[in-house]
Amino acid sequence: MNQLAPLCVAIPLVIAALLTFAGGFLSRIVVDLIATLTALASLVMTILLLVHVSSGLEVYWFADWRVTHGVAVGIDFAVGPIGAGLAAFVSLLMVLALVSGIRGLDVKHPYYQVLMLTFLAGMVGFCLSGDLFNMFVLFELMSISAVALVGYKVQEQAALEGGLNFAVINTIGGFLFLLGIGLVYSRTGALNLAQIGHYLAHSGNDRVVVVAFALIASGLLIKAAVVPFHFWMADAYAVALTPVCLLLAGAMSELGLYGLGRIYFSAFQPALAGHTAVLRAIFVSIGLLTSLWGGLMALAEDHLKRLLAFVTIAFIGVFLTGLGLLTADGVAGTAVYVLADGFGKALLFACAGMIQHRLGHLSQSRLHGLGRPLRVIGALFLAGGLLIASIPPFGPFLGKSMIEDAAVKAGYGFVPPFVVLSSALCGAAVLRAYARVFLGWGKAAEAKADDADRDTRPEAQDANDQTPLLQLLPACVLLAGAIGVGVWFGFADLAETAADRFTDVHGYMATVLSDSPHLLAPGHSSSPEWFDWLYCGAATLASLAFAAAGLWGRRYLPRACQVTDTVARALRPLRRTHSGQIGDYTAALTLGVGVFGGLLAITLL
Amino acid sequence: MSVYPYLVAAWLLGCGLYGVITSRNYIHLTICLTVVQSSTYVLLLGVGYVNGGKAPIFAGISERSVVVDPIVQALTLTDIVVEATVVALLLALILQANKRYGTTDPDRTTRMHEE
Amino acid sequence: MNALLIILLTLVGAAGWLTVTTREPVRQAVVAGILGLLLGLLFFVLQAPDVAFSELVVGSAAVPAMLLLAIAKVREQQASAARADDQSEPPGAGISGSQGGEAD
Amino acid sequence: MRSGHSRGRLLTAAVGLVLLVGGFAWAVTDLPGFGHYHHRYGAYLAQHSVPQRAATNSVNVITFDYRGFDTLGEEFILFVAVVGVVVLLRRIRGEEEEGDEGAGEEQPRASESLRWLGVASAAPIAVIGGYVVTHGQLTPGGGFQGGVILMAAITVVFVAGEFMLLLRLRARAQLLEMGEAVGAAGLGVLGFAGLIATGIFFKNFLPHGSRGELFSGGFLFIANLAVGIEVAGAILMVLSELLDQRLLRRRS
Repeated sequence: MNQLAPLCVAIPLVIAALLTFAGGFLSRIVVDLIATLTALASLVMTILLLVHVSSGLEVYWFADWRVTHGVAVGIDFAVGPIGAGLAAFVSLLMVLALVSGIRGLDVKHPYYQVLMLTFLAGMVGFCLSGDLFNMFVLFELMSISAVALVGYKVQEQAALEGGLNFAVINTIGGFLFLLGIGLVYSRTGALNLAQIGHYLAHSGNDRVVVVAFALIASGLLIKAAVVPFHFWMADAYAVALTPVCLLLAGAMSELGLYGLGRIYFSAFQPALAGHTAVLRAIFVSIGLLTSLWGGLMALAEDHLKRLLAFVTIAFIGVFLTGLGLLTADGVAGTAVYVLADGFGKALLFACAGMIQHRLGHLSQSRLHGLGRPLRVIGALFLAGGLLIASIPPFGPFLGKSMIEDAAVKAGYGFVPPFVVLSSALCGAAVLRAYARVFLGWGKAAEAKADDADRDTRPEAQDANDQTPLLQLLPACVLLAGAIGVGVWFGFADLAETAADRFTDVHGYMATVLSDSPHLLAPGHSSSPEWFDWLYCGAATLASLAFAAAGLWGRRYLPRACQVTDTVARALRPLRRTHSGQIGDYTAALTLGVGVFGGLLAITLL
Repeated sequence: MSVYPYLVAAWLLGCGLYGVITSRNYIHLTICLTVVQSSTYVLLLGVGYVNGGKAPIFAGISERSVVVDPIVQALTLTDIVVEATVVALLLALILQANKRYGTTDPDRTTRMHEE
Repeated sequence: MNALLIILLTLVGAAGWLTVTTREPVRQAVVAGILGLLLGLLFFVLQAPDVAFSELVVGSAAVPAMLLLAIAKVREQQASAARADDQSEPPGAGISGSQGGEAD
Repeated sequence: MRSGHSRGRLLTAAVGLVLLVGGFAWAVTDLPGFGHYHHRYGAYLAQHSVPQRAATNSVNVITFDYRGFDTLGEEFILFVAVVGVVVLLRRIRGEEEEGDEGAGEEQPRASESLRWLGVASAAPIAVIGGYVVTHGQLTPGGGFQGGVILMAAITVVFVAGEFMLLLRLRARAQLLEMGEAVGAAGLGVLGFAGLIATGIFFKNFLPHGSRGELFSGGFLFIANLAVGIEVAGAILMVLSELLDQRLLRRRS
């Protein structure tokens, strides 16, 4: 049996504990080094694991408690290519985040590094686990680490409030998840995903199953921050330490969706198989709503990290659209897009961190034109913006075209225009920010202090007129990653095979429960079609056009501006819902879960 | 009557969420979260109860006796640890916020978008 | 389903409501402790002594202790922010917060 | 004081709560009646924990053996929370700690007899805690419950007015934290030991012993001990962090 699966969770945990034990005696740089090496070890192990499982499924039973008399006695890690790939991606981001924090961050060691390592272990474990309750435990491990990391800058009010909102909403999400687990256990008497699936395949669905699915899905969608569960996210992501932002935006939100996919395609799919069309409609509409909402809010936002948080929300919406198609093609597209776009967003957050390091602020109106001397950061930011606008033929383009193809194939021809619109909005928001900050284009707005920016300050004491190489280097790696995913089209085929495995629920059950490997039909290729180039080209051009309109529209197109002003006025109530008040957020969450559960109950029974 | 324990769980869920939504004090809100959490305890343990079952501790009873489900008990134990950690972390955030900004009222936040 | 169980469940439900509607922090922490105690008893009746044990030590001791300490601290912070820091506080308020329900 | 919530929030909440709680209640009424379960998983483990592990408390066996990996995660959640509390309550530049140097002049506030009562009762509580920790595999209890009781023993000493001890403890926060880390690492190391001894992570590698003995159940004893140390350290750490904030302020 391959020992890599438990090790890539256990090693970071034990190292974290040992660092707490001994970290006080070590200097900062040694602790940084140990943490980075640990993350690197996790990266190597997850990559080896990925190579080892290739397109199969590797099951690891902890303490060797296997399936006996049809009962899964222990906890298993069921490692498929998508899970292992996501774990490797998380580890890579963690390595880059830790490296970028070495010089750009004043932190109290060893606590920061300890929290990062436990965060890593929680995320990697969540990707690999095949047990419902174990997923909950690792979900909580990652939430609790993330809360401490988000609230880390205790001298900033926004950080404390962001941390509180994050903690409360995610805790409620965890409880909903747990209530769902209770209902599932009461119905099936099992916690192993494959065993639950096996039971539900025979018993079919009923009220308990549907409500349990609604609760579990809500818990995970809260973590992923889809509308209307997304309010906490902008508050939290805008204030977290930059290296933490890389992970939050690049991976943690996506993990919520991964969890939803994993649980659906192993436990619930057999029971709900007859209702795929309905579920697809529900998930895709939530996804599109989220992507448009995020795009519009990003366009209206002044604070750079908040803007990027809304971009993250918009992309989560697109991911949910892809995953929500509930087909292998959709999953494959989402996998590619998550990877490419994760690199892109992490790159932009890294750039925002460097801007903060050099210029001390994150408000576009305050930074107007101040970025002119920062050529390298500017170039990276521009590249990130273009990637967000899905410029062909790079990573995000490939992922998005695969999602669009899958949507068309599933009979949802209306999806691509919405996705194009959403990327255009996000791209416009980022590119406009680029033009304002780094080129000084557009009218310099009166610098009103944005509340979130009020006590923004550099994250390191010795912030000065140089960008540390250790901050720049990870950003370059991220850029290379985002580009590389798309340049090599063979990646799409790998993703297709992985997605076939991910969605093959019967193969999953057979492998876990009876240990009989399940062979797959060879994967099929899916390189982008001609209309994909068209769509993504349109998205990029529309981004540029929107950005230009935002910059100079008032001067050259006063008539058109009346329209946008009307839209902006209509959006104001929407913006106001982001009040920062936990009561409002919880009320929205309650309504969201209630409506979502109600919809499922009406349509699935 | 046989679903009464689950209805109590539902009731606790509703109570706790109502408290979180209407709270004017972060500490009050934290306690309301523990009420939501107690709903998960009641559900889990209720689900594992067996009529006439004994506690799953075979110290004084025969190995063949009917016992209640031990799994849900192990799950609830984990859940209780989570409660303690969530409360501790939230209180730390609340204390720090109050120390610096002198309020524990969640409605008095800075982020009010009024343009 | 026996009468004891029904009574305890009802009490737990009532204590939950009471905990939420008690808006005065110290009193609320005490009520939360009572809720923890009732849950512990309920778990004993549900044949879960391990869980009951945990709930008693955490829900009705450790968590209320944390809450009372935090409440005392918050009050102190707010009081010292409200008035000048020169006068000393009444003796005894310092440590009693850690003793379950004895705080004022 | 109650008024002031926006009407939108209350309306949203009302509809949401009705749907959510109503939906949940509607679902649970479809569950088989209370007390009428036969879960294969639970039944299997309840029947096999004694013959397979020679321990009488099957909940403890599940917690530390069958589902031991969950417990590893759970212990690290606690561990992270403590690290988080320490981080979030840290003083930042400009807020110098006052009072560490004056530790010696603190006079006990409680009366002499109360103090001694506290110290005297600490010992039996600690004994109970130790018993609960070490007998987890046999009787109700275990590392978690016993750990909290051990913590209580130390707290009793504080409450009785032994400020000296507390302040020294504060000065030795490092020590406490290290103890907690050792407990957390202990469980992980136990997993590794299983890996090295048997080739499988978390697999028991110690003899089972015979039923009812203190050292029965293989490594359950060690696991309970590690968790007991971790929990006692963790909760004490959180309380002393909260308390410490208070004391430093008072003494200034």
